[in-house]
Amino acid sequence: MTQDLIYSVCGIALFGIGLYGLIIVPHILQKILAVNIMGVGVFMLLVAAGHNPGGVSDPVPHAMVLTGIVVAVAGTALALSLVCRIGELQRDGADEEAAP
Amino acid sequence: MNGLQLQTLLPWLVALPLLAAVATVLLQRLWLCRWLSVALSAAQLALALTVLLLLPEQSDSAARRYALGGWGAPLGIDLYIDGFAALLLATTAAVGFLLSIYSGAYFNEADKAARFWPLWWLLMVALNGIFLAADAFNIYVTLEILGLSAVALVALQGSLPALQAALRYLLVGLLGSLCYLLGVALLYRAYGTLDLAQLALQAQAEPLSWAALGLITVGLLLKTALLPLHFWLPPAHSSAPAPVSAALSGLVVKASFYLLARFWLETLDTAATAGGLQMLGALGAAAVLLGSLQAIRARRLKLLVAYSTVAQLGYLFLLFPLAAPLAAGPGIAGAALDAVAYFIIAHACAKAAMFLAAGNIQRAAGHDDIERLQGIARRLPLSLLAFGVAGASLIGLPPSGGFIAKWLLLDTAIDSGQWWWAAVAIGGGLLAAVYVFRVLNLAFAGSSSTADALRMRRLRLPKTLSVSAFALALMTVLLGFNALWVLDLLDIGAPLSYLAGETP
Amino acid sequence: MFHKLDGAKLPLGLRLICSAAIAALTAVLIAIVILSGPAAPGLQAEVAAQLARSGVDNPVTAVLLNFRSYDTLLEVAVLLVVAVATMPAPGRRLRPALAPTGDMVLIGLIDLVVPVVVVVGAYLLWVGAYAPGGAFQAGALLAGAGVLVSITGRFQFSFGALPARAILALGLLTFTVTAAAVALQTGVFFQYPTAAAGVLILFIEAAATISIAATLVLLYGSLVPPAREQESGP
Amino acid sequence: MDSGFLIDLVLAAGVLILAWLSLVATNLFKAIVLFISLGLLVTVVWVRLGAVDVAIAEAAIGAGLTGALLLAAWRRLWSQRRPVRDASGGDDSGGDNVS
Repeated sequence: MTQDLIYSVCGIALFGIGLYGLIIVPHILQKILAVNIMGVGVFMLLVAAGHNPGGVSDPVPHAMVLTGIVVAVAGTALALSLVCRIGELQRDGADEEAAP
Repeated sequence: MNGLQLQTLLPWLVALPLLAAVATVLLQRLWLCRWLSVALSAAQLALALTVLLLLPEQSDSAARRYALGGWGAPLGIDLYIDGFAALLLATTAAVGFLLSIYSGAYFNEADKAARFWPLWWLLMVALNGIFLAADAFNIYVTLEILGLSAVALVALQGSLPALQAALRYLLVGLLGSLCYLLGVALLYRAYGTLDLAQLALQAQAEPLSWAALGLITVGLLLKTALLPLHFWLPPAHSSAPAPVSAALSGLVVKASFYLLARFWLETLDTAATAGGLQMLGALGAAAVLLGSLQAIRARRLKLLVAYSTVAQLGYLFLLFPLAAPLAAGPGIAGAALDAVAYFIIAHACAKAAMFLAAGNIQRAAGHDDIERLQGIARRLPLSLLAFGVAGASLIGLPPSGGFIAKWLLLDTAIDSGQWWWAAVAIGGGLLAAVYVFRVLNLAFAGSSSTADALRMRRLRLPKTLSVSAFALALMTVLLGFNALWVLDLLDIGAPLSYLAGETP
Repeated sequence: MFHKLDGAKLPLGLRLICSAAIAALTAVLIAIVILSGPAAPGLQAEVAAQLARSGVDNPVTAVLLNFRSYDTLLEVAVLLVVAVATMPAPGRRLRPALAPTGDMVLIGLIDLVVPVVVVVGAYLLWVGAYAPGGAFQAGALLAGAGVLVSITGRFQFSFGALPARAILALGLLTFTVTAAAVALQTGVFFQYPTAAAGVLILFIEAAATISIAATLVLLYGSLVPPAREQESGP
Repeated sequence: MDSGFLIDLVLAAGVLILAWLSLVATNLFKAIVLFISLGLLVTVVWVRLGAVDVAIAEAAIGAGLTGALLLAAWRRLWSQRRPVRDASGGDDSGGDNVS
């Protein structure tokens, strides 16, 4: 097994673990973690494909992964902001129900 | 002077909405944002129509390609246009123009309007970017802009159901993008390029490209909401603000369908199997029937319209078995694409009109509970007329774009010897008639209850809202009268270049 | 079930089926990748051949800001989408992360750290042309400095206001206008004149860095709990 | 060469274990901390694969900023000591039960 094969396999396994988390794990925050883990898996496959032991690595996958990391954090931030707004609306609703 | 070059216009289709987005972030005055957006939407429409009219002169595929940065594939990113893409660009610009006019009158809260315009323009960036894309990773980035801006637009509604629908939409969208990106990573690993045309030349029928096509398909099906993966669409599309619902149902889901058609029939057609094509068709047929049944059972008007989208999207997937290069000759494949392209355009106008009409009803009545809409036609004649005309197009009654589309589809299905798809189209039309007439019956018959009437008298609907909904419905009728013109454009522009027998 | 943030647990049978399907999918993909042999040669040869014309020496920066700059432009647009979605309504301010802290040691420490972070960020931006680094890494570092400043509570960011929105949109505006403006000279969007490419890339990156940092601070600020809740909590 | 191979194997295994643990953790805070550790370990992977640019971005954005965002959201919604009044089991109790 060469280095890039190890990490290719690791990347796909990460994708699978993340998929499991997204579908099976009930908590929303962990679902968001799961999406991020899936992303890391894809990135790892990309970088491993561009890895060139002993020579110059392919910079195009590196650039793609840099783009992907920024897109992932943007998606995570939007998801978390929605989660916070939902959680607070629900809490307010629960408070109003409990008050009278 | 060598006239107007088609190529040089292509980047402006992305740059114009990008600059509009920046301008609407910077402008403080909302009326300025509103009128600037309407003006720029008109400019975008003019641009898209110019591209559409110039296209027939460019039969050479190199003349329809624009190398950004001058590098050219595979190092750089290209933009590429053909007849299919140009028609979708024009549809987006036309529907977007009317929706801009509507939105200007619809959003009357300062905060919502201030967020709406930049997000709206970024949505346009993504749509135009996808239709022009010729690079697999570039498609990923545009899909993310599309997904995130669509989610943010749904969340504008601010209510708890809307936020929950938006969150689910977001997670599904991210899952779809990541499946797509994994497929692209496999393709890059196998072929060392991201350019769609080069991938089409190099792709072999081998396990790696099958896996890539499978992942890309699952990712895009999630975003297109084909039947077993449609669960997120009805809540998201029915709880968004009306113009957003119209854009999501009319335009956004079509973008991922467009990519599916590209990957299956062009880029990875060597990896596409007959079984896969038939299965996509079968799922589409199931979506037509089950989506329509759900629409018939819906209690809320906007939910009905959203389920109708699930059903109508099903028709599009009949493209795959009908255009299957193995089963049909190029003539039938071209006819199938004609039919589906017509379907997309007709549905974009009709569904946008329907959602705007439903939004008008919701705003005027204060609710969209179908049972309580008795006699609402007396209050909102123009909106209900728009709903009815759009509904006729969904059913496939003449004279409407939907009629032509369905007729073309029936014709192709019978020509290709696959009559069962024709049965699906007819059955779907009958079911559509049930849910459309269920609403119209209630709305035109009976008198509204006094409480509702009182509430409605206080809430006057701006004229712009009903007029723009009606204008969209009128477009579906115009599409019914001008079918030949539209089809000629589609044919001349060499839709999906493989059909014209050229190497992309 | 519908109004709970943590969705319901799937029934056991469905969970088992899904787990098995995911495991099978993963195994198949792993097998395909292992059996398909080594990866195809990528684009490093093309990049190396054109690197001299890109205006920078770092191949990754060359790809990001010249060869595939269209992707990077759209990536900056993604950040603007999220910024617009999460910015507070005009007139409302983001509260500082912690209520104005009286901890003098912490403030002193932050006073020391922030200038260093800013300098390192600027260095990362500049060095991106030659070595690993660039706008996104620099933006993230500057955002860290911004968060630290907001923790002290001495500055408040008012992201609804015009100057803040201008900063958020600066990167996208500069990038788009530059991409279009070079077309006047060279005839093609994003085709920088070779002699000016290095300067133009640094110019775009500087603007993007500022917007990226501001967006990230905004994202963080929109998530921290409003200070009011902590004060009035039981 | 041989030691490099071993390092890669251990790194890959560590990444997978951290990912798994962060998803099955019943304590949300622990899950987030495990996720941030995962980000840091992945940074090392990028260095091993010669992607230093990606490593810097991963450390700053993937681990650092994403972690900060997650912790901020956690602090806002799930770390409240305020008792949950929702009798039906509530939205706040789900992941925070340290079992």
